[in-house]
Amino acid sequence: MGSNSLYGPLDPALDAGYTDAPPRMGFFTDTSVCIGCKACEVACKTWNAVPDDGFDLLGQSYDNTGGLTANSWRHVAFIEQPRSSSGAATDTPGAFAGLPVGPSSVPATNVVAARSAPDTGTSPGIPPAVDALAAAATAGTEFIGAAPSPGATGGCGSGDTSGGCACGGGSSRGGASAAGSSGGCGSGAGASEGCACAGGSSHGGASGVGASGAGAIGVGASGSGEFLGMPMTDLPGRVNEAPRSDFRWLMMSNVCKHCTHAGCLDVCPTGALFRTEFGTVVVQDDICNGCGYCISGCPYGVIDRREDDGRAWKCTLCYDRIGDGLEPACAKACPTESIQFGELDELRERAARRLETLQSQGVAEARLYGNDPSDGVGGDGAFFLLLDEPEVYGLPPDPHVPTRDVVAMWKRAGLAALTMAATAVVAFAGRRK
Amino acid sequence: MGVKTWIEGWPVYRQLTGADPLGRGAAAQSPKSKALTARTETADRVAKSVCPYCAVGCGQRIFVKDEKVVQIEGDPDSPISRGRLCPKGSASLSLVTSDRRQQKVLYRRPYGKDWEELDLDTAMEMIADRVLAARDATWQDSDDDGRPLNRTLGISSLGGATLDNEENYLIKKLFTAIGAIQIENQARI
Amino acid sequence: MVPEADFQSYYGRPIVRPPVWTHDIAIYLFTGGLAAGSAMVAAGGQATNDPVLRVAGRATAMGALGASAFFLIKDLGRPDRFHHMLRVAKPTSPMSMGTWLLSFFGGAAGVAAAAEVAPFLPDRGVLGLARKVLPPVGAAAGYGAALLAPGLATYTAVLFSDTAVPSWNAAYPDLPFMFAGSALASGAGVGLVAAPGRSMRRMAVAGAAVELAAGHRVEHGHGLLSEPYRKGRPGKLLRAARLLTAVGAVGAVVGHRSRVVSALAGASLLAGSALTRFGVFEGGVESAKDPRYTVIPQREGLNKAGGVKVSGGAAAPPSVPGGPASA
Amino acid sequence: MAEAHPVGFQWVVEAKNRGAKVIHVDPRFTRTSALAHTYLPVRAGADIAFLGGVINYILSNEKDFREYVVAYTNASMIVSEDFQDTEDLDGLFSGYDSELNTYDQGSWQYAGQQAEGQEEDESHADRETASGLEQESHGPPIPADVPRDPTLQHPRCVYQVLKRHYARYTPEVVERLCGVPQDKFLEVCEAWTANSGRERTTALVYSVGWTQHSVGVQYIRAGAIIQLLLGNVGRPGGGVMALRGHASIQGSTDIPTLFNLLPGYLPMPHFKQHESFDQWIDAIRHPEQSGFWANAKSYAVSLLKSYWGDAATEQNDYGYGWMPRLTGDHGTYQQVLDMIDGKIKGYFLLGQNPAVGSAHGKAQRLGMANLDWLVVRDLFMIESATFWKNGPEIGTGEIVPEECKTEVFFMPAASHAEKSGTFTQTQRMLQWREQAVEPPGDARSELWFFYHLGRIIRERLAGSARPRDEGIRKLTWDYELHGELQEPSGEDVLKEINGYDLTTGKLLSSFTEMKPDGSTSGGCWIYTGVYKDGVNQAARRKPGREQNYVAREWGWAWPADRRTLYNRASADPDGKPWSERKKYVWWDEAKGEWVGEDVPDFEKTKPPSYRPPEGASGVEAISGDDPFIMQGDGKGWLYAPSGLIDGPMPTHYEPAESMVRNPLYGQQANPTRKVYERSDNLTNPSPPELHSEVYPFVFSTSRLTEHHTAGGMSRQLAYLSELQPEMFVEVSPELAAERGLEHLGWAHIVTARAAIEAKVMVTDRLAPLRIDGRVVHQLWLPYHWGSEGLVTGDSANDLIGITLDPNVLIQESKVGTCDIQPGRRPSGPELLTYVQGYRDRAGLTPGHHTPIETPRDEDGQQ
Repeated sequence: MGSNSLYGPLDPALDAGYTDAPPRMGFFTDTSVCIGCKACEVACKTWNAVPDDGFDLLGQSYDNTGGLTANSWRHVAFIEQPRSSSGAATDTPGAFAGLPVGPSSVPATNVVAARSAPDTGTSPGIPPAVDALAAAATAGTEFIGAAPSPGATGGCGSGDTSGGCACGGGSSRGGASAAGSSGGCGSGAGASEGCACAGGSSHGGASGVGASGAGAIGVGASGSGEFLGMPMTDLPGRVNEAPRSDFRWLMMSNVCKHCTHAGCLDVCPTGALFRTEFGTVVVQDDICNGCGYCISGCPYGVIDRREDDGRAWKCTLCYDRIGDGLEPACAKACPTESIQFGELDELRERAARRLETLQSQGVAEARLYGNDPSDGVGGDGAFFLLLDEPEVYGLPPDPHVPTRDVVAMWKRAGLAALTMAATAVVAFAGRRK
Repeated sequence: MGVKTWIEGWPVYRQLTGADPLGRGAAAQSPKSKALTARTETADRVAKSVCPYCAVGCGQRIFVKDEKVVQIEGDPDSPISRGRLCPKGSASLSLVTSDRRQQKVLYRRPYGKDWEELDLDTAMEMIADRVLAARDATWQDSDDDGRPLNRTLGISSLGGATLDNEENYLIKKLFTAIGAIQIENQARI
Repeated sequence: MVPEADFQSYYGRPIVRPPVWTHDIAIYLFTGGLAAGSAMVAAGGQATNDPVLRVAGRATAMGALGASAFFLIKDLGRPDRFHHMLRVAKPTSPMSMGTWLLSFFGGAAGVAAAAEVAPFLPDRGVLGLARKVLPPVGAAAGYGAALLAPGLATYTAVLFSDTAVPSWNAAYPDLPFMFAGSALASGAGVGLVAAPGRSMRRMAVAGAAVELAAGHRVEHGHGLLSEPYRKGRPGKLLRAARLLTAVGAVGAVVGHRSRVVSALAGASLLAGSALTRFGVFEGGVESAKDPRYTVIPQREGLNKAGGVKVSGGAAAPPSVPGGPASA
Repeated sequence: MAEAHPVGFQWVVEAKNRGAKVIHVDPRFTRTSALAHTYLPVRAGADIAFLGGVINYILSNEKDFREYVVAYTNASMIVSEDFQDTEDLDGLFSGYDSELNTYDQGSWQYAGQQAEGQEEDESHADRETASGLEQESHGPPIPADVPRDPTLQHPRCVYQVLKRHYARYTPEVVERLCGVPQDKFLEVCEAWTANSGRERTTALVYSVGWTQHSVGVQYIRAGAIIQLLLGNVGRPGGGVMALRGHASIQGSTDIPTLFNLLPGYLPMPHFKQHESFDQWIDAIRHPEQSGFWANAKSYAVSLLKSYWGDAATEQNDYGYGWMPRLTGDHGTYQQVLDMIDGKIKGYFLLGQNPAVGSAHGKAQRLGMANLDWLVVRDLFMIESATFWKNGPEIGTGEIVPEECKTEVFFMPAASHAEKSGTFTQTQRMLQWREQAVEPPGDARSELWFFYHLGRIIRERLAGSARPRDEGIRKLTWDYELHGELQEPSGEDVLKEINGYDLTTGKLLSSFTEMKPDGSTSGGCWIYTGVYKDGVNQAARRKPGREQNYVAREWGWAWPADRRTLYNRASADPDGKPWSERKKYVWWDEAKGEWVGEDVPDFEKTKPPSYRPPEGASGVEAISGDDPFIMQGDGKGWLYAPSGLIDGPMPTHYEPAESMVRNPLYGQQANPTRKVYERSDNLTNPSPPELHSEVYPFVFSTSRLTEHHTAGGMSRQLAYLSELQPEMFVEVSPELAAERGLEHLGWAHIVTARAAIEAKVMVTDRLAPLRIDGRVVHQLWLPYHWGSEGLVTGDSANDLIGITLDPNVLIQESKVGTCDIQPGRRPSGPELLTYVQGYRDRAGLTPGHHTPIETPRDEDGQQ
């Protein structure tokens, strides 16, 4: 019998009463080779007869699924970023360097996309952002927070009111080399002012957009404040006005994490959610009564309820397939082996090697997510190699299973109950008719 | 079902007596879950096939149960695709089994406003009639200088890139024999 | 001032899912608390030989419990499978524990309520036997229910806390007290309406005090994660709840001579208790809808831990300026 | 590649993981770019400028693989002194005929061979019949014996001619024309050349959008020249790889459903050029020529024997007299225009959806609306079957159901799972598919449909005495039938394609066994061997992991199961591998034969030292160090003295629609492009014509991973439709700002043909370019949408007009000019008025004429 631990490293199958359990199985999703083809989504749906999630154009780059729902057990996230990795192995630095471009549209399009509300046929499904502005931050650090730290996004940041601008010669990458290049900088004094650039073949912010119409039908120069005719006015004040140069397109196939300590499973009152002998977490559709507790129990926002049938659904890690020695449908279909299925221990070793390789190639942002058995959920059965912060992909940066504190919670509840009882006794004390 | 079986089937009982006191694993498993098996394993037969979408030529395995296709997935043996499929290839099962597929011959008569159903054999006879009539109406034996033409320009055909070689062969053979030369396919597009 | 996005997210969409539950669950929480409070009032009435309190308490407990069960089942995706709740008994699942608790409490409260029918039964026959047996059994059941009542009132706090909903989870040390106080206050509210008296005034004041004190900690003690309880609709609801509870408590004391004022105070307490549940419910929902409440506290935790727990990214410091609850 | 061929892309990822550098050049940043090391945005339609720049880099820096180039290419051949380059003639080669807009190719020939070249009327006929396609399996005719200068110093040797031709394609010019910054361009040149040579090879992969240009064939030629110069042809890891887009589009060219070809790239008889059987045979084999083409008569006669069996005899020229004859262009676009003109009565659509998938959607639909009858065979209801009901012209009033006479038969088709047969994939590999289940309802295979249609027709004509019916009556049409549905046996047909020795009844094992005397049959000579040893070789399924990387025991590739063509080039002239690392096929002196990983694409026992005797022809004339055995001279052609309508060397011409004046030459666009000048096929003006600013932006179209072609197999499926649910247009932030386009808002796009609407996707993945001193905006559209299916939308192909490449008659649909405006397009008849308004402003009046040869007096040389 296992330790029935609620937290920390653990063999979950053993803990769940499988005395003779096979090795724990899981996914390692290596986003550095994901091509965003969505074969995983389709293969999963085909095998598991998952309904469609609606036909909504979301404007989230090429992501029209929106997220994991009861009707999408794999979800490919697409993130367009006007920046480059530190290493050249995973993206194309300077993709637009030297072209007559203005600033990035990513913050503005993100804001628009964040407001789209798909009808996924599930509940809660994919709610629109309550704070669309926050969506702009997906773009990366240039668009958020305080003035860029020196050397990071560089350029000649003009300080506190409207953020910096940077321009450089033809091949400068972003603004990074601007200070040393021939490009001059104006100081953006106000939000509607851009900056001027001299030299190189790049285009400055202020003149950039309007001037690009040269030779075509002339349209007046539009200041960055009204950029795109889109709700740029909504945007955080500190939008990088530098002409875009670097670009990368992150893609990542998200899935249920099959946590070692699974919030959904722990809180399920019917036992519909259960731990399999492979250490995976599965909802039993013949048991689930749709109480919805699991939905709030999941620190990753994975599990969801179908509106038409009232039950909760999520990735089963193809329990029926792996029971027969097959690999899950998504991993089998994945053309580039971005999704790898196997024994978790082996996958963790493989992932460590892959991380080492990438880092030796200079991809400093590469990091593993969910592979650490000492994290808040005891490690994920499905873990990832990411190229940016987890939250950029819609993953919580440091999740913990709510049940971690359930003993303390019961204790507090017990204390409160005692207080309540005592109060009642006191209230009635000394009164007897 | 005896009371004993019934009691033993109650997960709470299994929690109390088994190795899963918290009821999160073995104790909570339903009989249905326990009996799950992949439908590919129970298929009557497997056909080795090739994906019908692009020209990469990924291998597919088509699983058949009770004369119905129950699953299509990549063929791991294929040196081209190694068992993998793209989203389109992965959607092949619904391509084949979709209830949106047309299964009846439909006919729109001249100036008609809607489809009508038509018997397959009748349709074949009608098409043969029309081919022969069009051919006769537009037949060219020779040009003005007496050079043979042996053809009709009254019939056209477009398609073939999604078809089998054997099919293209018969199409070209038949049309050539009846003198129809305006045979084209996606390779021109 | 232009607001700042001080964290990153995926198109601003929630990371954890907002609860699928509707307001039924808030009502369920209130009625559960009410049932608990009323059962205690009933037991108090029993113990102090106050039949009005006893009857009112038992009746309300039974009624509230029925409503509670109704709303719980109504909120299920598959109500026909309600009984699956009794398939397992999982201490990790407050809903499982709660269902068992609710079942036992329901049995006890049901018997206690049924005992009130005894005087109206015929003297003979089976029913006559019942007429004789019921009162003592009902008394035992009434005490039993009262014994279970504090659990019933507070487990719902664990129900909320044992989730990934950021503001519920963070508030776990205080929510049980808030709910316990609220349950007491609502029970006292029933008592004040039915049979105002010293014990009910005491209970009202004590309940309200516990509720308000714990509520204050919920609304202020958890940094950024207390914010959703103060902003927007949840903020309004909780402010109203606070006011009603306070008014109820004061009214109970000040208006003890007036039956009407006492009743109004009771009603005010009941309303306050209900609004508390609605406010807490909605506060949690809001915290789940906005990814900032998931990301920023977790980031802070990571930063405090001195780096990135996400392994391998040592070279990449968190790109979010560690601005805490600055927004 | 990652976009449209994701599973193929696994090999790129694998190569990348092993250290390969991946470079992606595309007008827009795609999913392929996302995984590339280097991405270069370019202007659509300027590819030859880019590739020419690479050629110039190679030649001016002498980065070519000299040993390979001298031995295996025609670099050393001396070109006729009459030849004049585009450099001399401002964008035209010598021999241009301004009347026919085509070339007398005499001056393009090698020295001393001038008489061999095609004259302009022949070239004209070749253009009309897209005869360039015949060269899929073999080179154009050329004599073997030409003067050479192995030092490559002779001013008229191909190497020097090439060098002069491309001297102007400097990095500055590339930047000016393509918008690619010079440093990035040079990075590509350096990477490409550094990774080629003895030890390394570089693969060039293109998607067949390259073919959809008015200079499409020359795009691919330009790529091939680079690969030849760098020694990347016939070697592992090299090549020019076409990513074709349909399951058997290669097969449907090999065994063509094309008007101008017969199986195995034999030409359809032309009424003038091939009036007699002997003329036809000689036109194919060129009696004095070297190479395998010399055996053409065996292939041709075997085909006729497969068609007409015993009725094909030496006396009746094996039935040649029954063959129909071409008189000119009978291509799909000519057909459509003929439909509009009422010349065509009936039309079969076989798994093809021209209303969405072909250029100029409106012309397609109006053509179909003017037929007597139309047969549509498909899996799902497609736009081409419902144009009379809900096509866009219903809204505009151009098609009125009550007035549309076309009789339509919708015949449900069997899916790939419901029939057995072979697909030929993009690497020429045939793979046999087993039938899984019977087709549902009335659904039938094409094999069934055409067999039974043929059966009925033959029954009707059985008693006919008319000469015109003789060919159909004598046709061999007796295939094994199976099952309740009476499905013809695909194996039986494949055997007929493979061919038999008619004296023994045995299946042939190789096309070398074919005879010119009628004693063998074979329906497609290049497929002979697919039934080698009586075994269906295409059905071979030895798992890849149990074989080496060539995996020869999986499927079967034509010709003769060779997986890499011209693989003799993987060894040096002496037959030794160029390097251990790139070892593939080599001469084993001890065994006295060619050995290696693949089937040698060479006579197995012909030693490297073999030199043909004086006066040899045919196979005998192929030297032991001539790897390109299908070419008349055994050489890879850097310079094409014949076979191409539009010039011996790729030259940058602007697309037929461009807002840029060709900065290199006075000649604006391809001077031999095929045009159909009619009021229903207008072309947007390009400089030096006036008003090109009315359509000021460049657009390109292509596929999304999530959809397939015209959507018939994807927009009907929920699992694909949900992934890309709406028609959209991608624009750069800069263009969005200029036109006031909002992300997720509506926009409409206008050309001289149509206006369509789409949702706007503003994305950094597109960027304006600086072209010749001005900013050029490009926008991009997927072309998958139409009016049927789960998700519907306007069709991008409606925007495109019909202008064709002269060599193969494929339309220019990957680049055009347009305007884009915010908001939805007008609907109803107002849409026509709206489009007309643009035409009026662009000066596209009824009498408008776009000169093919650019008048030089207006603009002169720039």
